[in-house]
Amino acid sequence: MKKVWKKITAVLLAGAMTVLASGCGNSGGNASDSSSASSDSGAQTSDSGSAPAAEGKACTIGVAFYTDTGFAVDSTKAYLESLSDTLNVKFTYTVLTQTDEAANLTKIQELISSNVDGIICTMDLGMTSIIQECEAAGVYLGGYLCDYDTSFNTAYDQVFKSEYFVGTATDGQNPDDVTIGNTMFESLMEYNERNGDAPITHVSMAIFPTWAFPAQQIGADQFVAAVEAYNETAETPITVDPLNEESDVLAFAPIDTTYFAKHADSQAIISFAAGSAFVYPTMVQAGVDSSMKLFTTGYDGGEDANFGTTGKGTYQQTMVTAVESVTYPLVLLLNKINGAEFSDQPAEAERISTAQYVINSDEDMAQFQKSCFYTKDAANAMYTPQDVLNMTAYGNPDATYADLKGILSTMTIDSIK
Amino acid sequence: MKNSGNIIKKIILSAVFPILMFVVMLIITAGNEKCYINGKLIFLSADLVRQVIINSCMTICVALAIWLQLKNGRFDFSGGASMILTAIIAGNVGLMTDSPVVALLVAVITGIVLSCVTAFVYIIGRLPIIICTIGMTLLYESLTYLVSGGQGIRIFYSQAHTSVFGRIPGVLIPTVLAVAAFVLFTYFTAAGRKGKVLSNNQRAGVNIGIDEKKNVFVTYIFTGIIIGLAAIVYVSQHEVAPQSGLATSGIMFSYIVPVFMGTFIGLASCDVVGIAIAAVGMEIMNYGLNCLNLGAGGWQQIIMGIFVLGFYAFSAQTDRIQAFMAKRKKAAKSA
Amino acid sequence: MAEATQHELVIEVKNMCKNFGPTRALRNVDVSFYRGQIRGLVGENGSGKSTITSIISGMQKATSGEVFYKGAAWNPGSMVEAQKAGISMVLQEANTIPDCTVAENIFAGRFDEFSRFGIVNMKKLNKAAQEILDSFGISHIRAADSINRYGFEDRKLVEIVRCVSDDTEIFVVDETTTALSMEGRQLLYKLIHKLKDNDKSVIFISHDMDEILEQCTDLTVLRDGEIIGHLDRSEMDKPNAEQVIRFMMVGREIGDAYYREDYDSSHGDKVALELKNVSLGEIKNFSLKLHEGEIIGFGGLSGCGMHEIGRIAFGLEKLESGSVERNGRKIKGCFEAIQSGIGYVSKNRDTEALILEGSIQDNIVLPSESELSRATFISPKREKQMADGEIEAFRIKCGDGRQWVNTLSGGNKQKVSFAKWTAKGSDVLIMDCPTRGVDIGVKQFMYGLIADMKRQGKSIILISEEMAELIGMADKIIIMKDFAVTMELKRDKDLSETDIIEYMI
Amino acid sequence: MREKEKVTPADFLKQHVYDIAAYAGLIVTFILFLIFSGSRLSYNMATVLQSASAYSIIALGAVFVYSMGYMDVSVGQQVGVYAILMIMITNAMGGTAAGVAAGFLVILALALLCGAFNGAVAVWLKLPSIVTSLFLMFFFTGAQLLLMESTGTNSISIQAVIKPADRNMYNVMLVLAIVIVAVIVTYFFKFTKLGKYTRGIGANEVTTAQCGVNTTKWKVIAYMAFGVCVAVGSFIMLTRTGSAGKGTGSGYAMDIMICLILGGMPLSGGMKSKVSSALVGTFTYVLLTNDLTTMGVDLNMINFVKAVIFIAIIMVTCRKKDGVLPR
Repeated sequence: MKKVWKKITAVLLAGAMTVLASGCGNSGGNASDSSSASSDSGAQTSDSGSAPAAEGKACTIGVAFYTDTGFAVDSTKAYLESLSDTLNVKFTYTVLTQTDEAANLTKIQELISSNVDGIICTMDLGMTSIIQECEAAGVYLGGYLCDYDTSFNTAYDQVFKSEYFVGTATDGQNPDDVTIGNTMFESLMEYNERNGDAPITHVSMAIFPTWAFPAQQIGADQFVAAVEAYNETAETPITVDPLNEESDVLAFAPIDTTYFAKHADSQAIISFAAGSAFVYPTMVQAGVDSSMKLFTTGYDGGEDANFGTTGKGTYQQTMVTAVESVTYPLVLLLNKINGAEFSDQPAEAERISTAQYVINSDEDMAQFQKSCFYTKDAANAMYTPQDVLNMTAYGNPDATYADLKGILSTMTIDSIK
Repeated sequence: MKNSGNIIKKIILSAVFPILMFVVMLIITAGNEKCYINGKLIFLSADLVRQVIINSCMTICVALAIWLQLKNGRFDFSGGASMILTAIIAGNVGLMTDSPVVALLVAVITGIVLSCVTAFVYIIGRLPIIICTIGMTLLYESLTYLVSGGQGIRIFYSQAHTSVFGRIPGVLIPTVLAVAAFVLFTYFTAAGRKGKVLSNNQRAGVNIGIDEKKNVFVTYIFTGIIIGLAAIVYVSQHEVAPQSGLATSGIMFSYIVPVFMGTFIGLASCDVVGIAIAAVGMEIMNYGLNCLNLGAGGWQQIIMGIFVLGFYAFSAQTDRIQAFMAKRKKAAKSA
Repeated sequence: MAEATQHELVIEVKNMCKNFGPTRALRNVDVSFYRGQIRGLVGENGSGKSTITSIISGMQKATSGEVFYKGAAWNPGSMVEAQKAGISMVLQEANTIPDCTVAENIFAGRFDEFSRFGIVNMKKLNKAAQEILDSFGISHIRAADSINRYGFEDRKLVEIVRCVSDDTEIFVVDETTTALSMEGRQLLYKLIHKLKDNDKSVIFISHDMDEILEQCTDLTVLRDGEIIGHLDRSEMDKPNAEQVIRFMMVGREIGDAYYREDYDSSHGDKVALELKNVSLGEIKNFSLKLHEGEIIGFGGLSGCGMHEIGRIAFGLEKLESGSVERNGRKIKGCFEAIQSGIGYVSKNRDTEALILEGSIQDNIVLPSESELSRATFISPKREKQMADGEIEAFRIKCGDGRQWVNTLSGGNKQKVSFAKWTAKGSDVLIMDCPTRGVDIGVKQFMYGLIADMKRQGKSIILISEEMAELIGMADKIIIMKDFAVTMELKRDKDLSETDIIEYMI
Repeated sequence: MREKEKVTPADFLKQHVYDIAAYAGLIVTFILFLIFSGSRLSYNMATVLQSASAYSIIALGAVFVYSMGYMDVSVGQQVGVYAILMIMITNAMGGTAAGVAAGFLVILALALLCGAFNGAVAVWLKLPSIVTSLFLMFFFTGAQLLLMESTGTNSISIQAVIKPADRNMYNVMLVLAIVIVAVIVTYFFKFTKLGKYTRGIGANEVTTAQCGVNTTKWKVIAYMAFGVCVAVGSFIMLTRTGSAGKGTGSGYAMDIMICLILGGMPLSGGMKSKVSSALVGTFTYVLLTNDLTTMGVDLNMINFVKAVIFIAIIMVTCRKKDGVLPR
């Protein structure tokens, strides 16, 4: 008998633990009284006719990340939390899968269930059904770090024309205006200028499959075109190994060591695919990390140890999207929630390319290390909470959509404070 | 004299598998134009040796950890999760102290601690081992989000001075240690002998006077050592992200094929040798597939699946084959 | 009550009771064991002999009562504890560890004695093991060899070697001799006499009356969990000792409605089951005709091939040549066997015959599901009716049909494995050791049932290690040795066990 | 002779502790669900229903396999491939209803084939059935990748309407689907030879075979029954999003195992297997995940809390009292 009760107590204890743990989560996340705030907002969202207060109503915004860890996630969280008090917003987070629509739909449904008024979603997978959910529940959706290319091309009417979709800030690889190929070429040129005695004359490339990142193939073509244009006049022409469909297209697995045999003469890898996770490890394993250079995108942490002239100097370029670009969907969501609108608000939602931190020298790296992205400290952010409030239509009657769009193009390496 | 002849015969028999693999892959790659760069066959390069050694070492460490438990009658699901969690902890400590040796020590200690926790829950809970270790896998995976701020460990492997145990010749140190720990435990310690007794007749073993709980603990300590060593190799070769949803079992499963093959190949000699040889053979195959650009993606999975099934199906027929051979021998004798 | 007073008391059992669920295995038993004695424990299966020894040696706990060992209260937690304190037991079942060496088998619990810093010195271990083997006079067993190389008998010897050491105070031999040949038995006899001479105590359990009378110095008889009486050597030497003991064991003259009363070995003419020139492994060209209403008994030592015959007749083995036929239909598997009305009560009751982790009902209806099924639907009501009918008919002691089989006593378990086939209505029953580990009441019930079946024209193959059972029940007894038939005996009033034994050994 | 024993409440608790634990888990998660869903309760109920629908249907089918003491690790990849194939076939046939039907028939046939493979090949080759399912897992992982590569996108959508436009209608449809499958599975598991034999195989395969059961045949049938549920479950899952990708279905095999364990299904199979474990376990699992999100538990903590609860529940439901440690 005693044993039986013991067992039952164990189950109840487990239940109690759940409650306790959730308490921890809340207190850790946000100091403001969340329960009253969220229940208020649920009631208020519907009557959008009432006059908005300058600081906006209390509301909750769910943020769905594409991965659960990493610099981008942590610094975005840090930045958003710093905005929480001023904007009167509580943020809750969830993680989406990168390959499973149904799982993502469930995650978004759970977010909606937890009484969010808006969602920032960093993935474009299962979006048609997700937007239907948002429409049904009266929840607004914005994008960040994602080009929503699938939706843009195959479900424009359902997604971009939906009144619940506010638009997305892409991570600089918007297929409409690809610049990454030129950026890579410029970084290569800069490197060769700095290292006139040993310039890079032979490079190879790596990209993710076109179906996932169409911009990368375009970028690669752009890069090849730029090199060809350069070679017409250059004394030391640069050879580019053409993209091998099999070995150079990474199916979201690290490149293979045979890559180096297949590109035996290559001195540098121009990786449009995320290099620190998919290219660099293999370089270290094959022992070519000091003899070859890597030009790539993204920052996972630790790249600075071998960047430029530091360490083995493998990394010569990387590109990062500023976390502050999250203000684009955030401001648009807050406008909707508060029933305000810019005077120049476009009729349909847009996808806007964010300018990138292009880091291709020691100085750039030093500058980057001061950014909100790197330090995960909102005190280093380019825009303060008050700045963000001033971007909204309800917080600042003079604010315009054009200004908001303009802000995205300011987020370059030079603008880091 | 007869004995030494036997050993040589056994070694040759065991070595047949990788040699066969090498020849098969050589023929396939040589016949495929994709595998030539400037007229040179990429399969036959120094890189082959290096890659095969590095990857085999990794495989051997994990396979031994799995096999040690299997051999003692337990299928430990949590090995992968312990390894990943150990890797993250050891990698971070190693990074902080800037010392791979410290990382190695921390890995071994963490491996032992985690294994002991698993053993403790198993013994206290008296749970069926698979269910128990599924639970522990979930727990350890969840902890990967709680240590080092959920960042995992990324740059340990990518710094030449910290990742010495991931490359030649450093990788040989943990591998040799793991093999030594395995051999010491199975063939020399009292606990290993007792474990063998228990795995063959659990109840009789307990009745005779073996303290099963103590034995489980000791076995887990040795497993922990090997898991720690596997973890240091792993973290020296890979970036390790936090895991969830029993994904670590997938990481572990990817090393399980050599275990089964190894024990079969090992019939000709002994299990450690079998596992090592199976690992080498598998890595030769993998390298060949990479040369053919089949090393990743859909085809690799399908080839792997067919390979597993084929090998298993073959090894499951050994009794039939033996019976057939015996019959033939008999027939030959009588004739 | 004649006690040898000159011997020192070593272990004393007082007022002990043991219940297995509803079965009372021991009822207020008082018994004492002395140094320098070989005390035989005799009684029918289920009389409580093994229960006493298993409680003394730590295998299980008594429900109530006390044990005093060397004057102190004795309550061992495990066999290990008992063995360390000097009480060793050799069990009936095989208890060696496969895939290990002989030396490992002998020292499995004592590796630490041969270890330094946890490292075992295998050389020393093997040497010590060989020395012990030599000292027992079984040098043909090599310590470093794998146990798998040795047969059942040698393994049993290894077990004995494992149990007995210098510290052994009490040595329990629980029906071990049935597994041993004459040679092995002689070794064991020598050993227990040596122990006796060294002032140790031996408890000897056996069904072989001759053996008991020859080897034991004292005797205790049990029946239905109670001590019926004690005999000392002088009483055992009396000419009518055997009859006296048997009477004490059974409680009445044997033959009274215990076995079949009739000596009519007639049977139907129709062949119910036929084995035609069957060969499998060691069994070559075996043929058998079982007629309707006939009981054929198979006897022999374990390992003589009679159990295999049972399996073959039920279609469980893939034959090398020959065939099993019933009503002209070839039986190639147990599915066909069951369809044609054959049932099989396996000797491995707990592993083959029953689903222990299942209810009585589950077990009884399992072979009959096809009959119960109406357009895929199996009515729970009809299932219950069938099960309850059998429970009633067999008088299975249980709460209801939902009770799990592993909570039943041995006899009731055996009833369930019978009931499966009566529920199915099988006409041919193959029974392999049907009364093994079954108490006397159930045994009697079973014999009655078998006799009834014969009267109903059902055919039975009765494979048994108990000769009395064969003599008492079978119309024809086939004795096997080394996978071949050595003798066929017709049912006869004057048939005695000694007549049979000579063909078995 | 029959003695009816009196059942005290203590005995009752003792006998049913596993069920009680499983149901207690469901009730606790449900209460938390009611508390934390707040104003969007009805919406959230639909959420739980939708995410549990595919799981519960597949878990119901898995009862047949788990009751034999086997498991199937290939289920996730099967679901993925079936969803993709279904879309491809439907789209190739112009997104018509006939296309949907044809697609479903094809995946049903495939699922049955896989069931037969798991059941029969394992027996023929004398392999543990985990190996054949491991093979199928590898095979379907590869097939899923190759199929998606052939489409050149990371997500393909079905061009037919397979989901009622009205949300309530859809929810009713899901409830109906779960109920119908549950009723059918219960019928076959409790009242026909199939369930009796699979439980028998799980409890003691030798005994069951010696009772005249052709175990190979029934293993194949059990796996095929599971296959039917996988096909239906895949279709239900597809109705939610109307699209599928490389990761569709990933993790299903493990999730379903966890669901069944939470519902009190013994992994060793046998007579204790129950259909209710599938439903209780699935809803406990889905509700728990839902609770943790609506409660705003820190992302990094969610898995930890789940793991602790899982261990607590198995400590109660799976504890073995035996002289030796269970394996």
